[in-house]
Amino acid sequence: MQFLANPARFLRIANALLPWLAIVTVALFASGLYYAFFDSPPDYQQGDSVRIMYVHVPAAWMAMMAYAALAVFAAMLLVWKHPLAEVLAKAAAPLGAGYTFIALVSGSLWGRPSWGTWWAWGDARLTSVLVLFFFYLGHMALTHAFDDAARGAKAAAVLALVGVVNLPVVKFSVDWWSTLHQPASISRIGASAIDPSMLTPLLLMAGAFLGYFLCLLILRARAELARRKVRALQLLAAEGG
Amino acid sequence: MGGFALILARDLRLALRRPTDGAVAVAFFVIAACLFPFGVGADPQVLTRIAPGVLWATALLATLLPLERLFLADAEDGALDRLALAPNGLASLVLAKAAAHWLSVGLPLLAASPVVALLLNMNAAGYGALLAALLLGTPTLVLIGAVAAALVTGARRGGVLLALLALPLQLPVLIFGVGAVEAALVGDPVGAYLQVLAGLLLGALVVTPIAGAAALKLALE
Amino acid sequence: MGGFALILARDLRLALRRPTDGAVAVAFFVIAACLFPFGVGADPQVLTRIAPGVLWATALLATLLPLERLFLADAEDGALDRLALAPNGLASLVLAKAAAHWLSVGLPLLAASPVVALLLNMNAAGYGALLAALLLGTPTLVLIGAVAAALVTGARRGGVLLALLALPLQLPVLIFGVGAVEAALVGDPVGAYLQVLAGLLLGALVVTPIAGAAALKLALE
Amino acid sequence: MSDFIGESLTCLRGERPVFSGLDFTVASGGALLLTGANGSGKSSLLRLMAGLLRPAGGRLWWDREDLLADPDAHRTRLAYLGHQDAVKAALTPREDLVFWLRYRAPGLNARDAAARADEALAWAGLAALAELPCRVLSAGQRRRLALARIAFDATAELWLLDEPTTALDANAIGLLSDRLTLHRAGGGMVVAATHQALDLPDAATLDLDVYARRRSDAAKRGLLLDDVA
Amino acid sequence: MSDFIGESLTCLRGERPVFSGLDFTVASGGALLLTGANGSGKSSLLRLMAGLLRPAGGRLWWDREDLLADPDAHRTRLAYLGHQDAVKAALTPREDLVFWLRYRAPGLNARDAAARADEALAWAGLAALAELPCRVLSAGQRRRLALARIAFDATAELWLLDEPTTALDANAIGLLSDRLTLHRAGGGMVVAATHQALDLPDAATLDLDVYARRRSDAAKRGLLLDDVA
Ligand code: HEM
Ligand SMILES: Nc1ncnc2c1ncn2[C@@H]1O[C@H](COP(=O)(O)OP(=O)(O)OP(=O)(O)O)[C@@H](O)[C@H]1O
Ligand SMILES: Nc1ncnc2c1ncn2[C@@H]1O[C@H](COP(=O)(O)OP(=O)(O)OP(=O)(O)O)[C@@H](O)[C@H]1O
Ligand SMILES: [Mg+2]
Ligand SMILES: [Mg+2]
Repeated sequence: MQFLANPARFLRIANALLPWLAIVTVALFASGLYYAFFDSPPDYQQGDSVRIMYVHVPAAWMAMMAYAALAVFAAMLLVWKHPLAEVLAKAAAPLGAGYTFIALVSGSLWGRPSWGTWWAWGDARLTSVLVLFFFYLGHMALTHAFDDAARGAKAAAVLALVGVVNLPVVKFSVDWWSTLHQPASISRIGASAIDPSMLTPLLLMAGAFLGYFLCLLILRARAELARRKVRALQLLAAEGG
Repeated sequence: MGGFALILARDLRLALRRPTDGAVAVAFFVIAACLFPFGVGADPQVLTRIAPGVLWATALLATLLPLERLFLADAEDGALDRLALAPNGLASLVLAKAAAHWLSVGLPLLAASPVVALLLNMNAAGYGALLAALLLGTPTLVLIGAVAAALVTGARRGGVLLALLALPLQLPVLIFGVGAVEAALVGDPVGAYLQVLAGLLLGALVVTPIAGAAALKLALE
Repeated sequence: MGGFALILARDLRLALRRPTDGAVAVAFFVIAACLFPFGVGADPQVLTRIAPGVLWATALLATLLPLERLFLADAEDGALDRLALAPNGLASLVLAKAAAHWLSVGLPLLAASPVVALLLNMNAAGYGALLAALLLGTPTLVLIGAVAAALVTGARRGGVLLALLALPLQLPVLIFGVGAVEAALVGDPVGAYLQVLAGLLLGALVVTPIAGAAALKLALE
Repeated sequence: MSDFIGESLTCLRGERPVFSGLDFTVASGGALLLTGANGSGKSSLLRLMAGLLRPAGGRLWWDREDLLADPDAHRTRLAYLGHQDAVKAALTPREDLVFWLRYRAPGLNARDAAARADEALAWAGLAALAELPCRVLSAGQRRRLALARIAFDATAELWLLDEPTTALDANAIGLLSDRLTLHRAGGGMVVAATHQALDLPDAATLDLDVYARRRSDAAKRGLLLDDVA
Repeated sequence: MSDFIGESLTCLRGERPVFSGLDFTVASGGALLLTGANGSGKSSLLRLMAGLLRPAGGRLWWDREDLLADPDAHRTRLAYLGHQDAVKAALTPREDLVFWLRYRAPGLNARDAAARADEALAWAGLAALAELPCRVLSAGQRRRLALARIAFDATAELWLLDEPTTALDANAIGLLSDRLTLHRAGGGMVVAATHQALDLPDAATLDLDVYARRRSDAAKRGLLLDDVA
């Protein structure tokens, strides 16, 4: 970790990584989408609407994973004062928010056919994900709420850490409370209870979503670093020095 | 007398003397409830049905709204600097202010709630559970709100932010609070709900002072 | 450009930048609405039934709450003295501040109301009436609130007073506002209601600036 | 040649007598320096002069005309600087100046106001900070801003300054006194309360401590007033 | 015999460099006077010394010990007076003093605190106003109150005063400098930022304008920091 402290080094590594990541991501997307739409069976109960799963589930997983990453960055910033954490957190939050939004929308689109309702207030899984979404929004808002960018980043980091309590709720709400939402069948500890023909595309899509996340993370971090350099130079000019 | 008690006493005094947001909160709570019969139309069934929800929602808002100025007032007139520059840690400052806020807003709210319940002709069976739930719930709401308030002190759009940051964390309290009351109304045992609320309160008591202190340190920079 | 427009522009700027009570109000409006489903429970019938009432009650509170600081902020930092020491009369000051408040709170509220109506799954038939009623009603609410705010600026315990002074005067707006929406929902004509609301607004436009100016003069002493 | 006269003024603050039987005269081009211990009533007197406080006794004349007869006219002709700077943390110095300049002189159009504001910012040495929120201003920079509003207020004939030099550095004080001289040369009047030496050439001085001893009988009068009101 | 040392300090405010490479030393019984134009960084430096700001570069030592190592100890040993008086309009001067005295010295019991507060009120000449809400205090009276808190703070070894003389009359300034001498005689340290002459016998002077020209390289450093953070 620490050896990435210097942004210059980070940038060098990131730039080297980016093209390969991009290629892999595209490949995963292509194959994943192919399987999802053409080479996987419709569900015996749900028919073709099951295909929403290939978007919904990976998105949901990424929503949680991105938040975990955000929390790690926050800790790096507050505890170890890791210089890059600020940039990475700022870059990651909107991506996580995006995935959460997709999970929510795809979920409620899926809910209509399978539960007969778009949204169920009071369903623990749904609510907790909505809360997760709020945390992302709060993080983004707080980051930009101060004239002093550093202050905003730190404040947002505190929030991110506080919000960690919500992650287990999202994950285990289905086990803790009786929800409309089905419990983990794939990401279950031990054997996964889902047909391989559905598992393959699902995992491919998951990989694609992950790759996409990493690519954008790098791109956004790079842009942020550039922005900072520019602002610093402007200030330098303003000081007339 | 430690810093905690001192700040508590001071803030309570101020709350009693200043154009107090706390008092608004209570007024707001009662008024909000009075408004619903007008709005909803006095149909008793409906009122009874929605009473617990309305009670908790308005209570939550009533505690949340005045919180924006919890630290802002002291930050603006320079008192926050001095409060931070004392042997007593920031954590105790957060706790003290939260406590003062709860005593000046939460308690009156509690006292007012039976009246409000009456206005919303809530079934008498729910009163006990309502009071117990509010007693356990409102402190948690305030503690969570205090952290949010510390985070947004000095922020450009503190108000909305506060709501945005606090509510996600406060939702569970609301849900279990309402759950308790409704359970009581249909005659189910409320113990489980109250236990959860108590658990939330304990958790908040442990976590929020730390988080709040961290947030305040930033506000001082 | 006269003093009116200048203050209007200035206050709007501030509303957009400052930790703005106005923004809270809107967040509050939306969130309050989000809360009710949690509280009341998701039963769509009930929600639909109470939607207009909840909407108006929350809207009223959302406009009323931030009003306490309408003049207080300027009084505290000495700006009110300077604002009063200008050729422009105090009446235009009151109007301008009320207008700014409505634009920064009332309008967003209006914009948010369809969303809120949706969350409360209000029947689509009511939307038109709701918007029209809010459009005519909220300015009146703000104008009345502004006078109350001016009155409490000098006085100590502002908050409660404000609510107590303003609400009785504001109730008619609430009643006719809800009336309009419910009439629309059951398919009755809403014209009469809207006319009353318009009448109330005109009356307020005439009376409140004068009353507000008188109140402010006292606050300056 | 206008003049501003106060006659046997009595001031009560919250029923507490501050001074009574106080007289003063300022002619155009003239200056009056208010001195006195803390709490002697300098700020109160300035607020009386500004019409922000109502005298409990005595009269205020402008060109032999009772001020209370036409308060609006008086408002237009005076600029008041209080202890507080009335600087909004969220606005930038330029926005602040443009607003106050135009608010004081309704005729002024946006462009002229902007130009004048730039002039004022340069004068106050805030040009570099013109676009930052006032939150970041240092104490002296805030005071400079508050002064700039008045220094470039074309319409004000009477300047009422309550401790204008607070938080100002030597340089700024110099700028201020130049501005004061200019204003007086143009026939303007200046009334300033200050504890620091502020060089106002041939300014009359009014020491409010003198009136302290008159307070007691003012108290009686206050009582009387109290009975009546 | 303790001493307070700052070593090549850099201060950024909102990413804007204020000063850099600043050194200072204060020994017990000593005094340091901060001078400089508005915006030169006096208040910022005082906040650094108080630990309210974190230096962007350099170190602060107390008795050869890094301050950041044990911030609590530092908090206890210093008293800070900012530009603002932090006077709550609703509290009375006595309440204000009792609170702050006890808040600073947790050991102090209510009776002693009250006695000490009366002493302080007498010193500040506020005895007559002790029971009125601070809302009614004049600017100078507020400042006196804010100073009294520090002047009678037994625990503070290091006084950090940001323009203590603001709004004070000659009399009050006299009282203050007596108090300062007393404090220093007792081995206390004083760091004061001021534009007015404040008589601190044989006090070292630190002129912050000197560091203005060093800003540019601070800016570069700022850029560097930016790069890393
Ligand atoms: C807005 C509504 C919904 C939300 C917010 C939501 C949220 C989530 C989340 C967060 C996960 C990840 C859980 C984990 O990894 O353990 C998930 C997984 C899943 N969701 Fe949903 N969901 C919604 C609706 C639905 C619907 C309607 C269905 C289908 C009936 C569905 C089926 C699934 C499945 C099969 C998984 C994978 C579970 C596993 O094996 O891990 N979801 N959903
Ligand atoms: N939060 C901030 N963001 C950006 N710049 C800031 C901030 N706070 C202060 N500054 C700038 O830092 C500089 C130093 O401010 P400081 O208050 O220390 O000056 P000062 O020497 O105390 O001035 P004065 O004599 O007026 O009190 C000022 O130019 C100010 O504009
Ligand atoms: N609202 C009030 N009610 C009661 N007394 C008041 C009120 N306002 C001011 N006073 C008292 O009136 C007296 C004069 O106040 P004023 O502010 O005019 O004094 P000043 O000469 O400006 O003092 P300073 O030099 O400190 O600014 C003070 O003793 C103050 O306590
Ligand atoms: Mg004064
Ligand atoms: Mg300063």
